[in-house]
Amino acid sequence: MAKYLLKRIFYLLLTLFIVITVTFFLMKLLPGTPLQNQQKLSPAQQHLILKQYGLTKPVWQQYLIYVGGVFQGNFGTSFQFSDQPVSYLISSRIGPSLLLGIQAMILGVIPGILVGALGAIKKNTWVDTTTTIVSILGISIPSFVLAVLLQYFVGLKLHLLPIADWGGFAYTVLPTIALAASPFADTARFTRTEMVDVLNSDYIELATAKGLSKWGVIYHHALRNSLIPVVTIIGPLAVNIMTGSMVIENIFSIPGIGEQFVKSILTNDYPTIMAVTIVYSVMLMVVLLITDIVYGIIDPRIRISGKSN
Amino acid sequence: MQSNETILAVNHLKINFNTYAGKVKAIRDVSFDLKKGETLAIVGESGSGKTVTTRSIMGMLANNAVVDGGNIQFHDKDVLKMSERELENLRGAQIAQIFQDPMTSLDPTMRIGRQIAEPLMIHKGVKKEKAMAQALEMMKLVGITDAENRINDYPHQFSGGMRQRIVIAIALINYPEILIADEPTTALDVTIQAQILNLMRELQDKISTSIIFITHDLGVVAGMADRVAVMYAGKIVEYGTVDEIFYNPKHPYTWGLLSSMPTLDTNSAELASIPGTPPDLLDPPKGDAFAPRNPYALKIDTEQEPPFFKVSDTHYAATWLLHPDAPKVTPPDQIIKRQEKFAEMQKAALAKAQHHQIEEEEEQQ
Amino acid sequence: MADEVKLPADSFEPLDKSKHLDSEKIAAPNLTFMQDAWRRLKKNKSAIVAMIILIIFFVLAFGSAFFSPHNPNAVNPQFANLPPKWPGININGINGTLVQAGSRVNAYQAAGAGAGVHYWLGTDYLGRDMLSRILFGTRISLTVAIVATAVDLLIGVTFGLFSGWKGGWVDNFMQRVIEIIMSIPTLVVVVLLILILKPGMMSITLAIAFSSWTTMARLIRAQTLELKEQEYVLAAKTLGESSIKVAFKHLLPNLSSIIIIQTMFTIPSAIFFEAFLSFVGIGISAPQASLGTLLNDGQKNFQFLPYQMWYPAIVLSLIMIAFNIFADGLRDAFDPQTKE
Amino acid sequence: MELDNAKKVLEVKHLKQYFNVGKRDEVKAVDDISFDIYEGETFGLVGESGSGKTTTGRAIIHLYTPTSGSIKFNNQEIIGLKDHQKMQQFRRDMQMIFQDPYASLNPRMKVKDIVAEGIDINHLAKDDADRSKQVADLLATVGLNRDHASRYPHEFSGGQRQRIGIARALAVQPKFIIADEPISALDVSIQAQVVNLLKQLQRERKLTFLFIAHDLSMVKYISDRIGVLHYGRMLEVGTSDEVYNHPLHDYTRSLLSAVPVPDPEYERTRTQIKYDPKYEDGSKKRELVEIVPHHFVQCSQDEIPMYQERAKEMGLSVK
Amino acid sequence: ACGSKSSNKSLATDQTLNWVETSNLPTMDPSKSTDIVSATALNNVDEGLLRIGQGSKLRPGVAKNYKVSKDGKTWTFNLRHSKWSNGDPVTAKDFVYGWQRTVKPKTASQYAYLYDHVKNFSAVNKGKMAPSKLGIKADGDYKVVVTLSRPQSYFKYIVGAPAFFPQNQKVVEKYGSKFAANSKQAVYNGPFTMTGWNGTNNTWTLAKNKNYWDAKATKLKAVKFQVIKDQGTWLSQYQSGKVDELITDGTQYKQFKNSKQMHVRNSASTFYLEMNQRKGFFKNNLNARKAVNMAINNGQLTKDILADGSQTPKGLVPTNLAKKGNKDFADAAYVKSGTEYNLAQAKTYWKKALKQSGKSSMTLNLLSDDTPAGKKTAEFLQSQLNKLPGLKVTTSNVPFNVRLSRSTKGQFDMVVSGWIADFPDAISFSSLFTSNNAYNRGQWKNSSYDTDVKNAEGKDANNTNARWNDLVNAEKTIMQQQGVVPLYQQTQSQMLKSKVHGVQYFPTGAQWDFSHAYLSK
Ligand SMILES: Nc1ncnc2c1ncn2[C@@H]1O[C@H](COP(=O)(O)OP(=O)(O)OP(=O)(O)O)[C@@H](O)[C@H]1O
Ligand SMILES: Nc1ncnc2c1ncn2[C@@H]1O[C@H](COP(=O)(O)OP(=O)(O)OP(=O)(O)O)[C@@H](O)[C@H]1O
Ligand SMILES: [Mg+2]
Ligand SMILES: [Mg+2]
Repeated sequence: MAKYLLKRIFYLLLTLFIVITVTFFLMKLLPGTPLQNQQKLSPAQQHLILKQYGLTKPVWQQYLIYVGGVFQGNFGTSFQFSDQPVSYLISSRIGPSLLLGIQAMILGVIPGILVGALGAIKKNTWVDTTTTIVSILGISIPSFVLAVLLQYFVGLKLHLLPIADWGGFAYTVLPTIALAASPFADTARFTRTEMVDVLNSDYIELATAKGLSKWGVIYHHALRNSLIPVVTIIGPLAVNIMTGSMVIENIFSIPGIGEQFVKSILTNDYPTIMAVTIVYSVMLMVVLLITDIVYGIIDPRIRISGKSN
Repeated sequence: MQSNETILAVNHLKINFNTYAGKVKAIRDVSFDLKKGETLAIVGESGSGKTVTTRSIMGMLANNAVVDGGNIQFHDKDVLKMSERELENLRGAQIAQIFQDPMTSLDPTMRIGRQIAEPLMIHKGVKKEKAMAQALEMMKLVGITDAENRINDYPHQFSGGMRQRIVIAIALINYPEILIADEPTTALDVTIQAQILNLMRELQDKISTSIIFITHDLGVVAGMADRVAVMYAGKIVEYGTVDEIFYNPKHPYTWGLLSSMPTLDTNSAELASIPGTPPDLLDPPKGDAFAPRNPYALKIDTEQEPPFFKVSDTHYAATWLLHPDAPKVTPPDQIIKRQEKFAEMQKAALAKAQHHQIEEEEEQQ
Repeated sequence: MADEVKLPADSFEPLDKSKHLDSEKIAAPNLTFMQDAWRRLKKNKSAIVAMIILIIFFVLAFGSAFFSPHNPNAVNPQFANLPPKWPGININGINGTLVQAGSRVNAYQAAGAGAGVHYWLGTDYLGRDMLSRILFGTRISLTVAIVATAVDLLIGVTFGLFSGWKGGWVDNFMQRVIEIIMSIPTLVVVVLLILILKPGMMSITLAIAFSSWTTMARLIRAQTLELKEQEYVLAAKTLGESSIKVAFKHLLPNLSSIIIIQTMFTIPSAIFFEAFLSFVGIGISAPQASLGTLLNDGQKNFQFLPYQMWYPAIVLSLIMIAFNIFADGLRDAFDPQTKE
Repeated sequence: MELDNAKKVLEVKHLKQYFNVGKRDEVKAVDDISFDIYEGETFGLVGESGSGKTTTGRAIIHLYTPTSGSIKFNNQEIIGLKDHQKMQQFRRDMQMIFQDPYASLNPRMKVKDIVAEGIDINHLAKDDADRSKQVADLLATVGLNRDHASRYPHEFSGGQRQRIGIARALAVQPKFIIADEPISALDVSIQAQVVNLLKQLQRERKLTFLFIAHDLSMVKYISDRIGVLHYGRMLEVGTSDEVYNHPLHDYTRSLLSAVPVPDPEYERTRTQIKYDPKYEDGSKKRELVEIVPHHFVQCSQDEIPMYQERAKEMGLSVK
Repeated sequence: ACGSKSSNKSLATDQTLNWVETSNLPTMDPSKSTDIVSATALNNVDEGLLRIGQGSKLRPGVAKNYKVSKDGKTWTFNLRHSKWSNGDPVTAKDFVYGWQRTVKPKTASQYAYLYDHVKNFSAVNKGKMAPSKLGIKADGDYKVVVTLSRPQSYFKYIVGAPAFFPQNQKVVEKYGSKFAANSKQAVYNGPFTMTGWNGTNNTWTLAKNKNYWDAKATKLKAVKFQVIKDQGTWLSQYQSGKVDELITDGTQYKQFKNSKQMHVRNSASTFYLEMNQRKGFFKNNLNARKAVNMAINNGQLTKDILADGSQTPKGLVPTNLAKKGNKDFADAAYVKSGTEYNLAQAKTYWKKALKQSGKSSMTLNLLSDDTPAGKKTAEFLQSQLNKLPGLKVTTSNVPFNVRLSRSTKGQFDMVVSGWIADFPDAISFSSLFTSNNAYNRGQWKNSSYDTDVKNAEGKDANNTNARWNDLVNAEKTIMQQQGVVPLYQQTQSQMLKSKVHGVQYFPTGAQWDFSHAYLSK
């Protein structure tokens, strides 16, 4: 196990290094500068300022300086917030994104599993059809449309919840729902598909023959065995959602990282892009690692050390 | 061991399956009974309806199954009329089942101790610790060595033979009245198969359940069964005691089965095989379903289904060959040999019985 | 037992061997694989409805080049933002009126449109016909989806197949490549590609495809690993079949259902991703429209011009739902083990 | 059968097939086995599950690259054979019938295309009509009718499928067929059909068989000689009658005692002989030694007398 | 201060104004501020020598008054006694320190160029001269003397910009690179102080500064800012009363244009079309440029397409930017043809233009922002220009940065650009299009235009009338020559809750001043 972890961490660092390198050089293809009022600056003035940022050096030098900085925990200064180190930008804005992401995953995945299981159990009945349609709706409506509808009806018309802004729990409800739609739908569909298979398997038959009730069979045997594919999709999905949705953060005025990330891409704020990319990669790879460990927990047949290849 | 108390009676069971292509008539009037403590073997080739029959006894028919008639009396209740609740109480408590493939019939994600204990916890409301203790006992009983250490293992950590033992332990933990073993050894190789069969015999002695044993392997039947029912295309075509079926078979299908198995001393150039394949139950032929593959087929076989003809009190066969008007046919050599042996056995038994009588008489004197 | 019945005298004559029924006859109808799948699909009513809806959308979207009621790009500024108006019907919502500053006004009158002017689904901010634009947008969205899917299939399937088939260090290396691609946020990849390839429909499509094929590759690889141990693949090998042929004759057909399902996941996500790119502002460029850009425009004015969001949203959702249900149906249809 | 005069078709020498070499989960699936197969004979390979039967078969037909050893087919070394022409010829001469009739037919191909695969690869058909004819003939050979050609495997029963698999193997007119448990998955009544078919083919086409099975009664019936495999090692080789009637190795005896026989009388008295595999530990170097003429047992030098003793007890003439 | 006494009665008890920004606050460092969000905040929490108020009128700030020397090169500001929010006095040294800090190269201030008339600016900014050589001196604690290298009549406006604010050396040096990185690490001398800004969050509050010299005039307790990026969300927040103002977009404007809450405010910005005259079609082709201009119906663009209150431009220089007496610069320099729509005429010009270039048809690319307005404009222009025979227009909507970098490099045929004046003087626009100016992306060149602008900045700098005429002439030239095609003048159509009073708007720079705002019941 320890050896396996070490190996995985080595791969993780290697991948990370490649990701950093690739992204960095690709980044340099993007037009744009840290200049906010580029429009008002003559090229000479621009050059002067870029020099202050070290952006006039050859790209490979910038790369070395950057990588060196990363190793010291220095991700540079954001072009969007001229006084803020990128590390601060991320640490101060990732909180809301993480919170929403986690809430949305919980709100999406747990009901998703239940609804998916329900569909599988009642296969080819109206219950199945209904749950399928509900879950398909979840992936059929773009999140920004859902967000707008929620905002308008729940927030503005019914005054039930705040329309936007960031404060207590109440402020997280609508964005969480809007975000949860897609994990909900995906989980429900994957659970249903897998559960249908599992329900046809011999050990479910044996469980029934033991005298377990229908729900007993589902709860004790079918559920756990249906979860592998769900776990597989949850990982990357969670990372995507937790690193912030630009759409949701924009619409609900949430001080998250997603929106800054998109903006940083559009403005070639490469310190921010790089930092978010690194955070994303690390999260993704850690999540993949966790996924593999969870596989082992859910399904004892999968030996962790055996999966490394 | 055996008694005459009938604990299960299947009467005129008819089961159809609705499929795209039409109705599959899987069980076409099957009747048999099971006595306390006996082993009834049901043999027949793939698709003959063995599994469907046992599933109906467990009340576990597929969604598209339609019971077209008949009943299944367990004690004095009809299993087919039981509510889901009653069936749940029946399964795993009074009637238990062992499945064909030990590799796939254990939940891969649950520790085996828990799997064994589960029926106890469901039916007897036994607390977890106690149930686990009993599970451990059961594991020892089915011959799992080092059971204490292995109770928390997962199925994949066991070999096929071990897993089948665990499946048996699960089935037996509530000491069911009836144990249904649906091809319990087909997936195992001969050495393991022999062990498992021995185990089942031993266990039956200990807890005296009745066993319905399903297989297509007559060698296995010979070692296990008290009585045998031979199924073909959704019907029972012959039933009797194990000796009657093996040494005095009357149905050409039984002949075919017996002679297509080489024994260790079969040396003929060609095995007597049953040509062709079983009929499609979507559209069972008129008359005797076996007729197309039957070298002894009579004209009437294509017109009318044969009724059961009585051979002895315990032995019946559904073939027109037993009709008094039917021509006498010569069965395959092997069968003739078997029948000769049967005659001998009968004679010996008779002699023995007489001997007994004499002794008794002597004693009385 | 039952021998009381009188039987005809000749009943017990041995059966003429030549009259023996063919015991190897197969009673089920002779169906090809596709027929079989089609039959199963036909039984799945919702899948059929979904398929019909999809066909209708395809025909409308791609046929709209010939019969759309207006030129989707014809700008008509004085008729900007007119609500839907259906001739002869006076129901709020489709009678050309809308609520403005708290009172219902006849927008057509206000814009000076004659009695003969009808926009079935209203107009947008440049006075373009929404119906035509939705049709046009559907066409673009579907095209994006299809092209993206095609590329996805080509790269993803080939990559996964190769990786799984080769195994060993090749596989290991290829998996690492996928991991790296997965580790770079999609948006970064997409923006870079769009910039390298110049903005436009083609580059968006390719960008989407480029970032979406990893899932396909992983699925195909896993399945290939399983399939290549199948005995029929071994049988082909013992016959001396080349790897390429094995891939095409044995692996691909048996991967087809996975490919179909994954494709049906790719299509909606491609359409969505395009919509997201439009939201971010790097989607299809004007005057072309996709459902995504239409939604994005409509979403902004939802309160006052709700129809501008509702109609594209309904069309998009319908297409998505149809794709999903159809995919479910197809998967079941292609699986011979589907229990009926 | 005068074995000595017969021509050796296949010579397997010190074949080793290990999996995951060097890893913690290394498996010595086949561990140094040697045997020969003569033209026209059927060599039966028996042994319990996991003993390496399939692996042996697959190594011989070059589905695996063996860890070491030599496999000569018609005096041609197969391991490391690079010559494409010769390889192609080898692929035609040697064919395989697989264990699982459900897994060995591609579910998405029509029967005719399955059967014709070898014909297509080796361009054995002049044109489409010829191809159809060949397929029809092959189907007839295995007892299926030509209508079946346009159907899909899932429409067939297990026995029929296995016959399709046989037809596929026959299509390239092989001389040597490896049958890997071709009947294990079949019903008893169907098993006989397939076995009869194989025997008939052997007679008609002068085929040589490597017949793998765990059902000893069938193996005995079909084979001329038998090899007993255990834990990847060959424990005993001899003519089938010898091995069955005069088993010398304890393992063979145990195996034989486990075979169920359709005879209640016999079954009631049968006792199973237990076998202790500890006997096979790697402490001594063991090789196949000819104890009785043509009857080999794996043993170390110091065990030879013990086996000779056994043979004598059974009234065999020790070599 | 207008009638605050009389309206006291109706003052609401909670004097908290809820304001909205559409993007984040990137910095509170006056030297680094470049954007309108930070400018707005800084203008309310800090104060320079002078303040710009309603309608671009100057008000005294820290300077009670100022004097300009005859040659227009020496400006003397007399400071009042005022305090920083931490109690320190605001002195002339703070100005000297702040200015030097802004100009010195290490700061990398992006607005330092505003100092270009200040003596030694270039050398100091390039690091060739010590910051102390910059043309600003403290004469005692309360007098600032500024020396310019050339006269600059509008310098008075410039000193109101954040880049010219005083900076408290003690505080700046205490926090070093973290100075003004959040609301706590800064000190304020304006009507408000800032709280609740952690450097990256979406909300912050301006709270009344008790130490401000005119604190008694500040009625508001707080101005709460909230960042809302989605227009629809903003509307909902406004409707639900969570925020007190809403800058409407086209559709919203249409809904609300008759509302009492609607305030249409001109901003000093013009959007115009530049045509690439480096080489190719538009070079020396007046007919082509005129054709393009006349094919575009500006009225329709502002009224039907943007429909957000934007106005048809009179020329390059927006209305309400500069005035002489009652005469608006834009009216004075109006050239009818420069913004006229006449499709028939356009087609005639176009045919001539094609003939001149010897082509029969033409595909031109139009570069524009990817903002909603940018897209609408581009699509509209495309549809209009496509009416010219033989012209096919394609569009590229790109992010702001990309648009700038492409237009600077000349990678375009036509580009929609916009400019907002930094200070209320026509020169802010006129200087853009001199021959070698970097902002002249189309590189339209005209020597009489160059001369006029040069005179306004040099020879006539101190002569108000002559300077005015120079600039009017320049404007007329560029319009007659169609150096650019003006498209629209941007406005801020603002919905403001009727309880809000006294918010001051000015069309350049920081735009909002809350120091005299209050809420009624
Ligand atoms: N759910 C079902 N739907 C349709 N047909 C079914 C279903 N279950 C069983 N059958 C059919 O019923 C017949 C009897 O099947 P059953 O499984 O009882 O055979 P079996 O004797 O157990 O065979 P095997 O030895 O293969 O297990 C077969 O023809 C089978 O195809
Ligand atoms: N590709 C492989 N990788 C690793 N181990 C393998 C592989 N193939 C076979 N083995 C192992 O080699 C051993 C011999 O396997 P093999 O399949 O040859 O046995 P077998 O005698 O054919 O058994 P069965 O009767 O179950 O078919 C087994 O322990 C098996 O797990
Ligand atoms: Mg069965
Ligand atoms: Mg095998």
